[in-house]
Amino acid sequence: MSDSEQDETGAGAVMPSRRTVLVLGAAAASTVVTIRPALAQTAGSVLNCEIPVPGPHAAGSYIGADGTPVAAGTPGAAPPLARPLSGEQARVLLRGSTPPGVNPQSAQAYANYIRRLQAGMSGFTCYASLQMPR
Amino acid sequence: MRNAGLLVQALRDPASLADPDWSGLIAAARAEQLLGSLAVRLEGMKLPAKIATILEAARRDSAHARTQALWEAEMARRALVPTGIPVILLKGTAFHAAGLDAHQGRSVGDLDILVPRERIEEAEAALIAAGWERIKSAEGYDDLYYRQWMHELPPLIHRDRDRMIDVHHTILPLTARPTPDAAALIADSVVLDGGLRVLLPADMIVHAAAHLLADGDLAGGLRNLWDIDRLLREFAADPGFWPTLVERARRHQLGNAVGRALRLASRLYGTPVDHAVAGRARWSDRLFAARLLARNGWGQERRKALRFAFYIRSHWLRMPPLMLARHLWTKARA
Amino acid sequence: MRNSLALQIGPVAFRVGSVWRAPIEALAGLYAGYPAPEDGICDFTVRLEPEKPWRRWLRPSVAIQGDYILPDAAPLPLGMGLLAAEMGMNLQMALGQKRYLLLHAASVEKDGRALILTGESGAGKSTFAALLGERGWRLMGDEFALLDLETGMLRAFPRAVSLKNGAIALMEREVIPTRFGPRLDGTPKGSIRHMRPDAAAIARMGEGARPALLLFPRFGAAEAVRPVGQAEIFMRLTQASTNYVALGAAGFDALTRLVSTIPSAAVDYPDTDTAIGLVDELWRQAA
Amino acid sequence: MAAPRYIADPEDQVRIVALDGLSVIFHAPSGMTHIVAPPTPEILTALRKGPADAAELLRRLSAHYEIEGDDVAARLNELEAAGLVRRA
Repeated sequence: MSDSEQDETGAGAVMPSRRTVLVLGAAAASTVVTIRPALAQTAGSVLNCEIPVPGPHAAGSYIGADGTPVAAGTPGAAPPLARPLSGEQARVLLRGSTPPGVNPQSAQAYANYIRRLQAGMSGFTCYASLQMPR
Repeated sequence: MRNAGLLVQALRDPASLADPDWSGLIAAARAEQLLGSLAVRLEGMKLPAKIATILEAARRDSAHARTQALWEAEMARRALVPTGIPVILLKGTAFHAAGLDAHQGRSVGDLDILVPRERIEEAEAALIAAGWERIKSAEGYDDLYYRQWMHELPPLIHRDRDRMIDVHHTILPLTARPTPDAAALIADSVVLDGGLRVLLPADMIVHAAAHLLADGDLAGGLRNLWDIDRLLREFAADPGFWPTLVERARRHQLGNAVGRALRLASRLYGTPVDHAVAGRARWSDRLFAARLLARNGWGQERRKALRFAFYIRSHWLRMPPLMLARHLWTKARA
Repeated sequence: MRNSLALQIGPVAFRVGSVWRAPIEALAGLYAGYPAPEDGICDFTVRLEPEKPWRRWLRPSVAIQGDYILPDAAPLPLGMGLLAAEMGMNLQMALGQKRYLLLHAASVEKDGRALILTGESGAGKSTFAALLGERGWRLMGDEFALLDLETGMLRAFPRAVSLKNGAIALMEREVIPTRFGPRLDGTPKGSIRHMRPDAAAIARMGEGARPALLLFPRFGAAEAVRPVGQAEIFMRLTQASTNYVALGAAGFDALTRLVSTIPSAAVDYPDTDTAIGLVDELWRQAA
Repeated sequence: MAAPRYIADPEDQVRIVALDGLSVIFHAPSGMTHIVAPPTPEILTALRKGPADAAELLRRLSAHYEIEGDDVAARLNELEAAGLVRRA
C-alpha cells in the first residue's frame, strides 16, 4: 500500500474543508500519545517476577514518601525491604492497599518507588508486567 | 557444539558449512549478539527453510535496531549540536551513522558519545533539559565513583523512550594504565552530515581494541572482534591506513591491545592484517581465543575457571590493587 | 544438555533442555502427540538450570534461562519445573518472536474464520477459549495469537492451556483425564493445571484462519455488549503485544489493517453459558 | 530573541491512518507510533510547506480552519518532544 493512498484517508483529506473548527486547546491537554514497547499483560504469563526495594543501584537506602531513595535513617522515610516484593505484592501496593508483610505506614513510599522504576533498573520488567491499559 | 567455533566458522566462511548443528548455531549466535551479523553473512545462500525464516526475522530485527540507534543519535544531535559542543558517536551507533560495513546486522544497546572533558557537565545539562534523566541516585557511592574514576558520566535514560546514553570524555577509565589522548580523538574526528562526528578510522580500531581487551572480561567479545574484522577489511583499502594505525595506537598508549586484537581477528575470523602492526603471536593469544569461544550450542557459557581469570584481569586492568580492594569492600557492604 | 525435548507448536519450534529429568518428562507427557520440528531445527532454546550450582541438589530451584531472559524472573522450586518450561517458552515468544505480530490473546476457529479474544489477565479468555475448543470450535491458542505480517492471516499456536484456580474444576468436568498435566498448587498464580488441546487442534496446527471477530470478554459482570472505538482497540492491542514496536512499519500496517476491518465488541458475562450464547449471536452477526 | 521556527518530516516519512476521530501515525525515522488527536495531523501538514514559527503556523491553519484556542506553542512543544517536528 502506498503512502499517498493512506494520506487520502488521513490528514490530507481533512485539509480543504474550510469552516471546520480546529481546537488548539490548552497547554495541559496532551494530543499525542506515543506507543511504548509493552511487556504488559503478556509478561504476566511469562514470568514470576520480583522487585527489590530498593534495587542494587540504591542498596541500603531508605525510601522517601515520593519513592526516591534517600540516605539510610532519614526520618519519615521507609526502611529498605528485607525481601524483594513479589509481583502480587507489588500489584496490591499499586492499587493503594497494603499487602501482608508490609508496614502500612511505608506502603505509599514503596508504591511510589515502584512507579518510578525505569528500564534498566532492577525490577522494571516486573513493574512493566503489572501495567494494564485502562 | 562444544564451543563457539562453529559460529566463528559460519561468519568467516559461510560456504564451508556442511549440515551443521543449526539449532546450536542459532542459540550461540543469539547469546553472542551475532544473529544479525550471521543473517547478513548467510543471505542468498541455499538454506533449510526454517533457517531462512529465522534469519529473515533477524534481519527485520536488525533494521529496527538501526532505526532506533540512528534516532537516538538524532535526538542527541537535536539536544547537543545547538550548544556547539563537538559530539562524537562511538561504537555501534557510529558504524550505523557513518554507513560502515560493520553496521550490517549490528545490534546497538546504549548510545555512546564522546565529548570534551571540560564540557561534559554542559552536555549533561543539555541532555537533561531534553528529557534524559539520571538513572542512579545522584548521591551515594556509585555516582561519586563514576565522576571520580570513570571515563563517562553515570548513564542517563530518556524518560519517554527508555533508551540510555553514556556520555564519555575518554575511552578508558582514568584508573586504567594506558592514557589515551582524548584531545586527539576529538580533534581528528570526522564530521558527518548534520553535525555529529565519528572517530578517525584508525582511532575506531584503537577504541574497539581497547574496549575488547583493556576494559572488560571479554564477555561478548566475539561480537566486538567481529566489529574489528569488518572495520579492518574496509579501512585497509586505504594505503595510508596501517601506518596511521601504528601512529595512533602509540599515541593512545594502546599498541599492545591493538596488536593483540589484530592477531585475534586474524586467528578467528581470518582477517587480513599487516603483520608488522599485529606483532608476533604470543602463547597467551591462545587463552584469549579460548575465552572468546567459551560458549556451547545451548548458548551456555563454558570454561568457568578461564572466565573467572579474565574477570579478575578486567578489574586488575582498571584499578590499582589498593583501589580495587576498596571498591570491592564498598560494593560488598552496600 | 542431558535432558531435552524439541516441540513443534504451530509455526514455531522450541528446544527445552534441563539439568533435571523430571521437568522434561512432565513436558513430554503433556505434549504427547505433538510433532517434532521439521529438520530438527528450532527457533528458540529454553534452559532449565539451577539458580546457583548447589541448588541442583539442595532444595533444587529452577532458573528460567534461554535465548531471551528477564533479569527479574524469580526461580521456581523443582516441583514446578513444568511451569518453568512453559514460562520459558512464553518468554521466548514475548521477547524473541519477530516474524509474526504477537498478540496476547486467545483464538478459536470455525469455517476458516478466527474469533480473537483479548483483554486483561484474569478476564477469563483462556478458560473461555478452552471451553469453546470443546464445543465445536478449533482451539488455535489460549495465550498468544500470531498475526502474519504479509497475509493478515492468524496462525495457530496451540500450546497446552494454562488453567488456573476455578477453571481447573470447570474443565475437568468437560475433558478426559489423560489430557491434563499434573496439578500444581501454591504457584505464584495460585493453582495451575495444564490441559492439552484436543486431537483436531494438534493435527490442524498448520492451518491458519482469517480474523473475523474480535471480542474483549470480561467475566463476572452483568451481561452486556458494548462497542469499542477503533483507536481504543489499536491502543489496547499495541499494549497486548510485546513485539509491536520492534516490528516497525510492518507491524503498523498489519495492525491498522486488522483494526480497521475486523468487527469487534466488549462483552461482559456472568457465567460461561451466557458467554457462549453471546458469542454465537455476535458470530452470526459478523458472518 | 526570535521565535523558534519548526519543520516537519516529508510526507513519505510519515504514515497516517484515521481511526474514528483520532489518527495513528507511523513515523519512519524513529520507528515510533503515535496516536494523535486534532490538531496534530493538521499542524504536520501545514508545516510541510516549509519552516514556520507559531504565528506563521497559526496563519496557515486559519486559512483552512476556524480556530479555537491559541496555544499553538504548547502543541509545537509536544510535537518537538515526540520528534515529529524539529527546529529549523
